[in-house]
Amino acid sequence: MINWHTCFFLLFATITCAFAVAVVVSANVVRMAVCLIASLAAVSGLYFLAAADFVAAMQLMIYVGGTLVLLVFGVMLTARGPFVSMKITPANWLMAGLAGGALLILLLCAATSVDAWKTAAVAASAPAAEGGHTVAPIGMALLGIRVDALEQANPALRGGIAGYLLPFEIVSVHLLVVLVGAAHLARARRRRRPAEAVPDASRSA
Amino acid sequence: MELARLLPLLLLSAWLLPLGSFAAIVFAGPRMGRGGRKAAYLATGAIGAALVLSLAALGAWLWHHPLAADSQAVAPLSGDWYTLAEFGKLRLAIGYYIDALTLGMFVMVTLISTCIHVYSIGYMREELGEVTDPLVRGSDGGPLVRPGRFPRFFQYLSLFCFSMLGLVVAGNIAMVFVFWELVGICSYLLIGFYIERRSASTAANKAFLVNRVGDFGMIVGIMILLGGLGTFAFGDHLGAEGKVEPGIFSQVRPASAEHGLVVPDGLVRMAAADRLAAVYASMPSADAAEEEIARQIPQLRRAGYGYGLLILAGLGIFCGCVGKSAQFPLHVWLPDAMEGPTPVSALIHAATMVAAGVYLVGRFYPVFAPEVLLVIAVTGCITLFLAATIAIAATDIKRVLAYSTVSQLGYMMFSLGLGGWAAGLFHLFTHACFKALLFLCSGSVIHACHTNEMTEMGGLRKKMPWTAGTMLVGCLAISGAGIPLLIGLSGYHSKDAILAQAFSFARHAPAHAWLFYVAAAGAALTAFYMFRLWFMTFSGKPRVEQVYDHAHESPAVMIVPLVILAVLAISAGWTLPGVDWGLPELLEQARPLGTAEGFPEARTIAGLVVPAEHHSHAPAVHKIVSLAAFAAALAGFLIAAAFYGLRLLSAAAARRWFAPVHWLLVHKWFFDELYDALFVKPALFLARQAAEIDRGVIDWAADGSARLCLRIARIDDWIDRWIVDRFINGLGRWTWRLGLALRPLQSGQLRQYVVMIAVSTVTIFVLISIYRNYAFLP
Amino acid sequence: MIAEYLTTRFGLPEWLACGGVALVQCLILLGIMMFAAALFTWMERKVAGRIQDRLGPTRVGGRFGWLQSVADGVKLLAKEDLIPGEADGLLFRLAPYVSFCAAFCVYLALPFSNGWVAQHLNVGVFFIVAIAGLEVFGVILGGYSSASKWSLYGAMREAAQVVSYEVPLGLCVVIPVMVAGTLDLVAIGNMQRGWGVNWLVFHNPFLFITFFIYALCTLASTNRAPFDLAEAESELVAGFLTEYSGFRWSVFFMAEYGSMYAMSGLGAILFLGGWHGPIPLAEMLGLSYANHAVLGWLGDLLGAGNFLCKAFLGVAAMMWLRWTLPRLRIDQVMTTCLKYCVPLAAAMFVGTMLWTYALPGGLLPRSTPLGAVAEAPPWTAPRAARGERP
Amino acid sequence: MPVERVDPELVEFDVRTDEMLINMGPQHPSTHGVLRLVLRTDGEVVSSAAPHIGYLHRCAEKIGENVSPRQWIPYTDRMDYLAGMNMNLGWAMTVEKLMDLEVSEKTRHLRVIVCELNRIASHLVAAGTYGLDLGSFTPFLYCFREREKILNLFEAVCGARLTYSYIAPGGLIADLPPGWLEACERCLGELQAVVPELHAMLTSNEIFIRRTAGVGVLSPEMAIDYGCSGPVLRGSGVKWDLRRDGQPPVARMYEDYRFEVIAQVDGSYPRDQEYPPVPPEAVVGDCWHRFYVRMLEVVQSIGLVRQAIEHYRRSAGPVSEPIKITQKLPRGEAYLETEAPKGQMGFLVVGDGTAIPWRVRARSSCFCNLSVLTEISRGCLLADIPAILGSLDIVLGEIDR
Amino acid sequence: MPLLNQPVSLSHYLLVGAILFACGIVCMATKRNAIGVLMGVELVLNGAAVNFVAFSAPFLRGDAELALGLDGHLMTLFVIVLAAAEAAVALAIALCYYNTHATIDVDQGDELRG
Repeated sequence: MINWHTCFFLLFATITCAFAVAVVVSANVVRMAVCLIASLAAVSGLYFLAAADFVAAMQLMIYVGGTLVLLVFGVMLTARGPFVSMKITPANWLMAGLAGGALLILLLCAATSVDAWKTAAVAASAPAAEGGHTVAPIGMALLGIRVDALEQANPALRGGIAGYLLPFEIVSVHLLVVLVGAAHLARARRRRRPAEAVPDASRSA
Repeated sequence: MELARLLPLLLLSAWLLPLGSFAAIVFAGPRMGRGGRKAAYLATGAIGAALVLSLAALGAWLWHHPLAADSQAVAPLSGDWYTLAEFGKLRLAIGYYIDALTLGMFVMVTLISTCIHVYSIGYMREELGEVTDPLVRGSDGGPLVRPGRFPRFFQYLSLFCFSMLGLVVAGNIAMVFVFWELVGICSYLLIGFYIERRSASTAANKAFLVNRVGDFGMIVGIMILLGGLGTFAFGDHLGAEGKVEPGIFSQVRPASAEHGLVVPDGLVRMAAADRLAAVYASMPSADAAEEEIARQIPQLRRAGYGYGLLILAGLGIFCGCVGKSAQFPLHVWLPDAMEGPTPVSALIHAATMVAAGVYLVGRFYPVFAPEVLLVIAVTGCITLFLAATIAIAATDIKRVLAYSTVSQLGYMMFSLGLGGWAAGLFHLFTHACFKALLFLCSGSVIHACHTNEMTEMGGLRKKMPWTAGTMLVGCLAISGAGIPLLIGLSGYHSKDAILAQAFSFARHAPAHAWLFYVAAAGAALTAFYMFRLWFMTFSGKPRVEQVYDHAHESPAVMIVPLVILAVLAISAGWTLPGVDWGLPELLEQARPLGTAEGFPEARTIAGLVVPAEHHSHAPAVHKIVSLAAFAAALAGFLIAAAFYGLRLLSAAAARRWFAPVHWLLVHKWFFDELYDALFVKPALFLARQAAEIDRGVIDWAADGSARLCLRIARIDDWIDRWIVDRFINGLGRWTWRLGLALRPLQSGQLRQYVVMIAVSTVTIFVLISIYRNYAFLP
Repeated sequence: MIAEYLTTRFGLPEWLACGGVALVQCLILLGIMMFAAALFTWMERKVAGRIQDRLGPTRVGGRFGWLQSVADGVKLLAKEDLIPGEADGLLFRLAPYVSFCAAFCVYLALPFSNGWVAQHLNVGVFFIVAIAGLEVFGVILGGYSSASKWSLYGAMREAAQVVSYEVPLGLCVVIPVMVAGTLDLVAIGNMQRGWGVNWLVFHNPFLFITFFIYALCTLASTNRAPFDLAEAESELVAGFLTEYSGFRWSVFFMAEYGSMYAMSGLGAILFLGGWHGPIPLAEMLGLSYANHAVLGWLGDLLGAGNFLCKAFLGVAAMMWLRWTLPRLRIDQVMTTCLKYCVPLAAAMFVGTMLWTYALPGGLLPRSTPLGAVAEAPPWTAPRAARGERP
Repeated sequence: MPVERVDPELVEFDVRTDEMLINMGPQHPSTHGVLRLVLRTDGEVVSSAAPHIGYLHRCAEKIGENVSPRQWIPYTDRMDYLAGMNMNLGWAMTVEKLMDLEVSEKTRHLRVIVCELNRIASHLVAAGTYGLDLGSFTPFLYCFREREKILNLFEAVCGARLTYSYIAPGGLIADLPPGWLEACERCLGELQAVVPELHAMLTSNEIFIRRTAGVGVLSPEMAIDYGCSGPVLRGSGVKWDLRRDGQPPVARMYEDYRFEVIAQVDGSYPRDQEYPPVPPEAVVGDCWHRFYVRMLEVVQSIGLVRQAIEHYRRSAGPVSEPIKITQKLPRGEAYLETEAPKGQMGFLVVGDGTAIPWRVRARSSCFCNLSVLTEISRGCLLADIPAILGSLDIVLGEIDR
Repeated sequence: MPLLNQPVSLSHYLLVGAILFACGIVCMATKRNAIGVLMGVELVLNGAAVNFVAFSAPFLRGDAELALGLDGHLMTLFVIVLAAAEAAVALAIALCYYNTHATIDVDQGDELRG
């Protein structure tokens, strides 16, 4: 049975997987970046389909709009002729392919191992079309209140339903530290005067 | 507003304005315009505003207490602005004690300071930019080049004015002492303004140290008064319970004794402490003992207990004044203080530093016993003569003026000591005017000639007419020129009053008649050396062409203060006919209670009577003294004119005739050498001995303990090396071997690690699934 | 709704009906965007001309040269499409479309009137900001793949500038969202109904300032003067556009104008009342669904007109600035962002937070001329009355 | 990103990237013609900029040695083609100096009128294109609108709008047409009204100030060392203007005119006219000051033209006739520098007794002004290069000759 | 493959996640360019994030009561945010590496080998 949810899922899943594979096989780092952007943008489409609208928007905004721009920035800063595409030996390919293939098989087996996972509970299009109303609950959850779990049936779980205030704060501090750290790593350095400069062997080569 | 509230407010504002300008310049000085130019305007504006406020205060005072020919003493206003602390009954406060003298001093200080500020704007102009000081060698051997200190100069001036005004307005002796020291600090800073010059820094140190000698005596005096009277305050003020607590003055001269000099109870108790302790021991209760003591005190007082302490307190206070006012034997710092910029000299000599000593003697006048007064008079007399003689031989224009100041200060002390309270302070005021004038004129000359030596000047009258004219006025004023018995320049009036008091004193105490003759001779000497100065500088032919060609009249900003001061130097001593407004009348309003009628006869010196001042106004005294003084001044002038003006006599010849005297005078009576031998050399010797002890004894002990520590450490070292280290090293070696074995695993290849992670993950999962019966597999 | 109608009435399969409706909607939006780009091209030339004391285009299409954009388009299409020999051909070709798609996707979530939105998203604000940020990829790719140093410079500048300005832009967007309590653009727009004082820009002084920061960041993120560093013609020849010509160039151009219009529209919704005019004309005239469906539709049409006018004025202001100001330098651009915009926006954020805590009603009393509008918490409110969805 | 401009070797980088060599020009919008700059850049920071010239070389001097002085006049037009009158004047006066010719009073004042008008026109182009260099298009058109009016006046005088050939050795090729002076005064009035507008759009525009103040600081010592002249020199605070300080023929030309040399000395400009305040960020010798000096000179030249019109009206007699084409030059040599809008324009002529000069040489002010570019642009940002280059106001026709 | 015929369910999403994850691992293992390795990491993270989102959707699975609900969303959010942080630091490291080694090839950065 093909409904629009299936349609779009197939579309996005195909884009995601195809471009992910393209990232792997592409030798040119700039093209890799482009493929990665396409792949991750399609992932955000998958999120929309899974009724995770806020996460999807965040994926677009932070991941695609922020992180990947940063990546591309890095690519361009370092994209000098010889580094744009660097070949590796077939043996390396083989090794990586074997390891990755084994992992893939393992994951595929795991993904299809539970029967309940293979049957959608309701016609998936309805809730997905409605779109999740997840913004406010997520916001409340980050403030420490789980509005979605107030009517938790299992009383044992109800008491344990905590919000995400602490992780949220930890992540905030983490982000701050990361920003400082990144700025420090890529900080301005005083360039030596040419007369005192130590000849750099790798550069001259 | 009533006077009692208005005056403190006005004076407080006038007093704090220079402090505000000081603070502003401290924080923002160099940023005020280019080179700090605007700092000068700020400081001048502040002191000018203070002058206006002071004049307003004086006006308000005169409105309430108009002057008259027979002005009576007016009760002073005293009180506190702010109480800093209270220790039991002892109060530390920022207080005020305002009478006509305070107001007069305020106007005088602010007026002179304003003139000097304005003058300094011109005089210190070089400090705006970079200054090349030819008198100092830099490290490279060339003349020192340093940034200008224009704002700093005005910053110091402001602080100086603030300190002096604080001293004048101070309502208690603790505050006096604080500002007394502040004045000393300021003079130290300003004398050492050209700090790179060795002579300047030495002079600043000298001024500071010599003043400390005097201050030591002053502290003794203050402590005696504090211990005996239990208060710092001058005047009466309301205590905690609304009770009037008597101040120092009313304790020494209680109203109950018609303001006669009475040894206060406290001093009597201090002096008779042994006997009172015995009383305490004998009486059953403390109250009864107190009663008994109160009964005994009049007897003790009559027996002379405490009088010695009173004398000692007076001498102590005077000792401080000797230092500050450069009296013999502490006069040595003042001539050296000429190292500061000339406006500073003017300020020190005219309005602030040295005036402080005379002012304090005047302020503490009620406390002095006749014996103290005699000491003051004799000190003043010696000083005036000594300084005048040295001035004759000096050739540095500023030093001549400096010695003349010392001499004139001697006159003031002399007068105060002889009971001429009003005369002495009158001379303080007039002297401020003409001495400021003289110094500023000399500054103008130095500014033009770039030298201090009168032997290089001469004939400057044509080049610098304004300076020459105003300086002539100053010379006439200081010499006491005038038409006898009629009118004269300011110095004429004040010096006449002093000599008249001396004459009167001599009539009452013939044993001390020599004081009068010395003072009269001093008057002649004054005229002589002042006109010697004027003639050498302004008349005759130029001695050094180069200097003469270079000389020029000073800018208007320097001339205007000169003219203002010249007018004051002429007219400060006048009493306006008809309304009888003049300085003597103003001072009469401030005369301390009980001193108008003279002092009781001294207890220790038979026949010593300090006459009341009004005796000296008697025509019999006045006429004789006027004529004598005029004659003395005229004689001095004529001799000077003969030597230096008309060149009838040869100065060089005179120098040869009186070679030993000249030698003595040129070396300033060998005071510096004497002090060097007496104090400086022994001090250095002691210091050297102390250094030897330090090196030989203390250092040896320290070295010994260190050596001991070293021994212990060696043993420790052995244990460390042979027991602890071997264990640790063994551990390390085994770790090292293990690391070597694992080393190849870490290839440094990032991609290899990734593959390893993937493979191991898969392996772990596969193992788990085998263990769990293939739970993960479909 | 239409899709449902098609399914039930004509028995079309659901996916076909939905797909067909979506296609039509996309075409409509594309038409709007193309028309806007054409209009603004012409308008820019006229505005520039007037500001510079000349006439601008006058000939093509009779008066006012109103067909100038068409003539330009034809010329661009007729131009030879050059690809530099050293260029990365694939990326070079791809880049303009990336830009264009990003600019176009913004319109998917942009409501033109109450419920007139292609895809009603309850994270509409974030979606738009996120998608608008993707436009930079096109620029970067174009600049990189041109194999020209000037283009590379342009791309680097664009990347640095846009990534930096995302931060204050996001902050500025979050502030009205915080006041509104929802990310749903339709809900935000409907909050501001009534008289003009209900517009969020007048809600409190901080929001008023925020609006101007938003305008500034919009200029920077759409790469308009004085922030047009990426194509600074006096420094970088034409920046990332140096090697582009003909049709591909015009696609970039349309993307720029499209995103200008979209960002102005977003500003209009977030700050300037969206489709609600300063005077509640529709309510006064009784144009609401409560009266009749057609009347309600007319009211929405009026709202759409309002919205388009506001967005249009925003674009006009951008043009005005462009022809007035010199260009900033790259360090000054970054300074403006990091030293001024970000702290200021953060301060406005805190200020608005405190304000809404203290005075939830806003600065001016909210006017409701024709009956109070029930204000329920946004996440409990029913979906907007009618949203066209695929 | 604060960039230290003091020591180019100590420039700080946020992210260290590789050095890049960029050719700016000869086909670049802001190199003012066919200049080629080779930039060595490190990210946005330019570590060195080397001008390469010669793309417009036309052997003008060699041609001058093959034609007579009157025939060479059109070639001078094409040196600084934005200020043809001033080029004509320089050559004409040099030849007059060689031949020891005196021109009539009326000629002198008429020469002042056209030269100062051309100075205004040249400065207007400089100001307009400077706006363009900084990304502001509108002032450019405003300036050109005003310049057109001056070109109209020139067209009425000599029939040409760019290459005038109006001033010739010995005099002028024609007197003024009737009604010209009134048109000129009208034009000056309109011009004066426009200057505040330009100040508002550029001089006191905040962005403009930030782009130019403190950028490309040229110290007075360096300016003198490199032989800079004109507004570039005066922008560095050196009070030097050949109209006042030049050789006798030049200074005599302006001897009864009132004007002050426009340069900032002791922190202020001469107070003879209204002008916007100097922003606190500006440093003497930076781009802003160079631009500002030009703007002030525009107003000053308006005043000079007005004075010249008065003088012209008062002086009687005909204007001097130029020398004949075949006029023989005396033996000897003459060198004269005049104050052209861009700086000191010098001509050397050596006569050998024939009508053809034996040697002709031109000293270009723009050449010297351009030579400081390398020094003052070291360590600046890429966007500063057009700002600095534009503030030097070069014309390649004069540099390459 | 039976899954292709069924309506979209949790397993479908998990398959996508698995492919992303495996691609990421292979990418990390095969790219010599440091930025390429970084891209692999991003792929791996996204594979995990897809799984989180899928597990949290109740309507995709038969046992809806076991769905993660908001927790999955929040985990994904944290993944996204931390990935941004990671990218910033990794990029800084890469630039640092580039500045010190004058290359971006991770194979040459083996100073820490045993």
